[in-house]
Amino acid sequence: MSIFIDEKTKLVVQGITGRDGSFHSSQMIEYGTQVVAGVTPGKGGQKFEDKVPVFNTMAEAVEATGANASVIYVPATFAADAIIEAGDADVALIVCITEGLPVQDMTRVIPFLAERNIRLIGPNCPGLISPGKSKVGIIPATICAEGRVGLVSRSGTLTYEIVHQLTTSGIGQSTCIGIGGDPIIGTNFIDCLEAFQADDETDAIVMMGEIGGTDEQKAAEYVAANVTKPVVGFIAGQTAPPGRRMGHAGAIISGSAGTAAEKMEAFRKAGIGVMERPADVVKLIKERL
Amino acid sequence: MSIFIDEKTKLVVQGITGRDGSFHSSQMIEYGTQVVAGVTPGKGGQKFEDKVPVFNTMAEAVEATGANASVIYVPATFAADAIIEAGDADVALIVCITEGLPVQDMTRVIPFLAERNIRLIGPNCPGLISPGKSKVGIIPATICAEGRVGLVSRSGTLTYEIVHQLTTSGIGQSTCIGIGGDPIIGTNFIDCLEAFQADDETDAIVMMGEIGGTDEQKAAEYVAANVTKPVVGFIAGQTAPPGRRMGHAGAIISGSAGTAAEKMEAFRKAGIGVMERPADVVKLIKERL
Amino acid sequence: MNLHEYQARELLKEAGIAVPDGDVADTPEAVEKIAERLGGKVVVKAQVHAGGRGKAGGVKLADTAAEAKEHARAILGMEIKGLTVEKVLVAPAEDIATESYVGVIVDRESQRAVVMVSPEGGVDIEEVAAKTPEKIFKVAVDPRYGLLAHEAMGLAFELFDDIKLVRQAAGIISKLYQVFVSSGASLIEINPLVSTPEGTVKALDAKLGVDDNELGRKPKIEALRDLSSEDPSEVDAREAGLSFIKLDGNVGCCVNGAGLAMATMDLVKYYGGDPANFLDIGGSSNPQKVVTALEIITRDKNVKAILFNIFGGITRCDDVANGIVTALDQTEIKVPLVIRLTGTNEAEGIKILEDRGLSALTDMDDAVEKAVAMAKEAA
Amino acid sequence: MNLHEYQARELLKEAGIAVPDGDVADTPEAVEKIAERLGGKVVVKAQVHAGGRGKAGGVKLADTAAEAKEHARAILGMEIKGLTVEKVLVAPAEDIATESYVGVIVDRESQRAVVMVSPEGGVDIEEVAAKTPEKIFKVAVDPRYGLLAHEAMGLAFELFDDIKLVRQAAGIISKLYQVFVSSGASLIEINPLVSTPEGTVKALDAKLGVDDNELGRKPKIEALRDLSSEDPSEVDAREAGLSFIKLDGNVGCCVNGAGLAMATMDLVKYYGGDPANFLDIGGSSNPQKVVTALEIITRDKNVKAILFNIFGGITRCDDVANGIVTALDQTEIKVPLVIRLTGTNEAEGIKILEDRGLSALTDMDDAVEKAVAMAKEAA
Repeated sequence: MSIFIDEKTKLVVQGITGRDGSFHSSQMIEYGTQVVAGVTPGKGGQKFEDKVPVFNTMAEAVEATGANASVIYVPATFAADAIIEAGDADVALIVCITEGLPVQDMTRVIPFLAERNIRLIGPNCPGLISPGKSKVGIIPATICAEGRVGLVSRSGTLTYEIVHQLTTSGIGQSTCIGIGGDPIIGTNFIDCLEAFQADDETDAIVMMGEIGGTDEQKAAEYVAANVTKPVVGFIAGQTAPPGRRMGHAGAIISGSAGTAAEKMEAFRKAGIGVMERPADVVKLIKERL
Repeated sequence: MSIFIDEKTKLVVQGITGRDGSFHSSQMIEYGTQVVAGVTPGKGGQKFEDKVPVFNTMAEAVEATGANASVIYVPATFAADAIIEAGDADVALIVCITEGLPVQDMTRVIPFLAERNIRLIGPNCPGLISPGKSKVGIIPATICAEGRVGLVSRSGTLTYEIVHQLTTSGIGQSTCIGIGGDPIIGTNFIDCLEAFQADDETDAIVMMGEIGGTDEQKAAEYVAANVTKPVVGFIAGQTAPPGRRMGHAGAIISGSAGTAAEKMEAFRKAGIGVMERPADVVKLIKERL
Repeated sequence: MNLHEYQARELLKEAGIAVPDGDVADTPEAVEKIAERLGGKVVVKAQVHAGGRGKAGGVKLADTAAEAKEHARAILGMEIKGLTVEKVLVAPAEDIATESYVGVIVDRESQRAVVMVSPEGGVDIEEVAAKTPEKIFKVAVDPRYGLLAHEAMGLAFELFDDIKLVRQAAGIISKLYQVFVSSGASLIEINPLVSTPEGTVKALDAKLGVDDNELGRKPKIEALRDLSSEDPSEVDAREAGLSFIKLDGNVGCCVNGAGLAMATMDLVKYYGGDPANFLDIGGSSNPQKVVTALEIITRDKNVKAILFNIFGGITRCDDVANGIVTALDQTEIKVPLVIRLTGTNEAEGIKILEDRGLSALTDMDDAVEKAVAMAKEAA
Repeated sequence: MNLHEYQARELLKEAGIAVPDGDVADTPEAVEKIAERLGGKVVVKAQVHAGGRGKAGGVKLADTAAEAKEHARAILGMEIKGLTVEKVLVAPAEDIATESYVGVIVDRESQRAVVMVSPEGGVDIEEVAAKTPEKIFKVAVDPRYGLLAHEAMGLAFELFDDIKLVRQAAGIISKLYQVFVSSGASLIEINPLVSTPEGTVKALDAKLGVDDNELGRKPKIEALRDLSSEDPSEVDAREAGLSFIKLDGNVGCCVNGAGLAMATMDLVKYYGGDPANFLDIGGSSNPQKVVTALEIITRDKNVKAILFNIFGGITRCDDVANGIVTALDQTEIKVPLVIRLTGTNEAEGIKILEDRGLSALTDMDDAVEKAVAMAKEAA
């Protein structure tokens, strides 16, 4: 097992002919992900890399291929529309890589998907990978290894850093998932913790949080109440000044709320192993396995 | 039993201090309907007829009284808002008497109520009465009698006519309901047929249709497939010219569709006893009981 | 309420939909001026609320401004389906590559606004729907989200293959839905939606019907009403809050409630008579409405008897009785009145009538039979 | 992006919300003229993106136009929280009966826009929320329906009893939500919302923060940006598509990804150093971004060493390497560079650097330790 994606995932790439979409589609195909279709309006009928059919609309792509997931690489202005189009085409999982989505667009996307019971990961996220099974998004496959640690992170490249540290220390992963750095996202820490707890191929969980909001605090409460597997966690932004948005739209300390110190304290209270720096992940995980 | 309302119905009157609202509230109270509250913004704290508390909002009214139904007498411009306010206050039944609601307002109201699983009767309807139990709306109580015939109608005064004919011939009613003459309404013929079929205090059903749309045709199919109780029906507008709206926004023959002849034919095919004129109702019902 | 083409295209233009240049005029001279400005090659189109303008000779192409003026002279003042042409629209004659149809209606079945497109444009869409339904593509709009971007694109792909045309059409479809909502329409159509050889998509003709119930809150739309295009009695009735439709018979009918009014007309026919009109005085009537109703009915010289059929609910019998009495005080009614009055405040109503020396029946069949007989007698 | 009060009130006015008369000015003479027009009794308010203007002396009442001019002379050019006052708003001094608060924010928890009102207006709302949370009333708006009429009324009833004031307030709340949506706001506030002794409800002060991600599709809002009120390096960074925040340390950081950038700063601290900035070159970077990033970092004279920490994903290591090489070609960088490069196209990136005689590390801790050491050495 793994969470959210596996070898049965049949993926449509929305924006397959763009610069990022085409680059990462190649990488996903190379990794073995079942990329069954692409969508770019006006390029219906073409083939990507001579094998993946391109459609004008998601509805056509899903009808023709039986796809059950989509990944989105379209520009921010069109990304919310792309999510909604995928939702209407009734895929079970939508992964939105695009960053810069207006947050009000997200307030409209969330209930649309909730009504259809569709999982959204992101936006503004690196996607996810279940090593050896499937990769959806942009996490570099070369840094991953099959194994039994689950990883969930609000960040992109910081995720890679941790995966890299784990892999080079011989610790493989069941699924690595970046949930995104925006204030409103489709899948949160608790959703992932719940899935990892239920996944019998996951033995331990790494949580990479950051300043802003209260998701980590709520996740810590969830861990204390519901997660029996060992969890270790990190909070980025210990040196961030309050009131400034640290790149991610969601990474902002408002007044005295959402600081790294507060979140690390919540982790400690919940029995989560707290990393002082990314490299601590290896030691903390090894202690707990 | 009866359908939709009975002695346990606890009613809020929206627009209780208006001309129509106050007149018909008095009539409902006199009939024995449990009118537990009224709503008129700005008149919160007053009492209607020295006993029914008036509130500023539906939320307050329902919270204070445990009401489970509302009836709406507010002007057309505010009626959709009133329906939505009642829906948000979570009553199980909303009866909208007001006529003249923009049809686009109704397209917005319908999904709002559907999400909350709330029954709307109307708009532009006379409401309903379960003789001897409860009356919600404006059907004159004096013309009704307790009994075992269920009546459903798209019209207001034509309903009274039929009820009057039945009562003066000694045929009482389980529930009489006017579903309204607009193109988009909350409760349709089939909803009522289903409820009457399930109601063990109803032995026969009278359906009063009119020109426009295909609801009567669909109801006829429903009767043929699902209703074992005798049904008699009438279609108003046999002499109506095509393309002209006969008062009711919904009563319009479009091209050759929605004519009285077509609907009467559908009734006959479904085994529904067809009245040539309102007065036939007595004979047709007596034959079938 | 229906808008004229020139009014509808103005609303589309305001919403950012490409419509050809052009202007409306009510004299041949003004038409000539517009045609000159547009370069001479124009189409002159009658502005009336009737379909089949082309077949009736109400739409003409001109090669020069002088020819446009001649056409205008012929079209202005002509009758199309009983309506006099008071205005014409003058627009440049366009080069057309394709003609499609785009429309939005309120659909009773789905209880939603439905956007429809067809690559078969420029013809009667009901005919297309009847003969080749597979050439009509529909989306029922979830009003909670509005017409979604991908829905508009999906429909546009049914009209065009070239992505440049698709995007233009999708934009027009989205904007058309916006106009549908903002104008309180029950029907809005672009037929034909054309593409030009240069690759531009435009709305060549537009039709817009507004839900009468919206007019109270849309004063700008209400202001577009053209009273000259409607029956004066129906205009007066509407202004008084009555619902009135003139028919050809001789039994004037004044009823409360549309269903009962239709049933009353049907019963007049049943008893061998012929209704002169449909008239619903509505719920919550005040006496003045009844006065106006009587005034409108008696305008029709065919009317030989007047039948009141009132079943009081929200309408109160005493209000109606007061209205009848007031009307009789104000004007002499020369045809016989048959009054049927029952329901809410029935006793009060009958008392008012009796005080004035009038009598009332309580049975509908009796009243209708009597009115039919009286009309026959008078005829 | 934050708007100035005078800009925000203009948007409210356009939406039909009652705001007092008044105008903005940047000289004492212009202030005097406005004050004369307004009758002399005015309030002069500094227009800066900072709270606590009143306490800082940036808001003054005047009884005459001459006094207003004097106040303007004092306020224009003053510094409030490090920001220079370039403009003042001059508005009539209002008679005030009550002061309330109305605001709309995007709420992370409910994932919705939340409308908040409080009868405790004119004071810091966060303080009210902390001390007397029962005096704040909220509605989380279902975006599928927008703020519903009864929701606005319900909130307005928390502010007023008199139905005339309630209806005005409900109208303002509804319109405020509309402006929130149409302007792409992440925060909009009226504080205080006042009622006058005559029974009029008005927006006395307005605050509006726009979601930066909306600006691309809201050119009218974007045009309101006041560059003079922002740090020039941050302006340049934003225009280049970089996310940059200046800090006080001496280790310049150039990282891809916000999380990794924060973790890098944290690690600089962990190893005893001090980050000079937060800088995220973003995903999908092109070489030019890296050039600009280096240019901005080196502007800061405190910077003694520059640390690149790149973990390729959507960002490709070769793009970053090319950017570094191009930047070095264009300008001489006088401080040492420590480059950490790993992930997508790592080999290609390292090759590009090596061809230019640069070396790259692959371990983050190694790179940070080295950069901290180099900065200490140079300091």
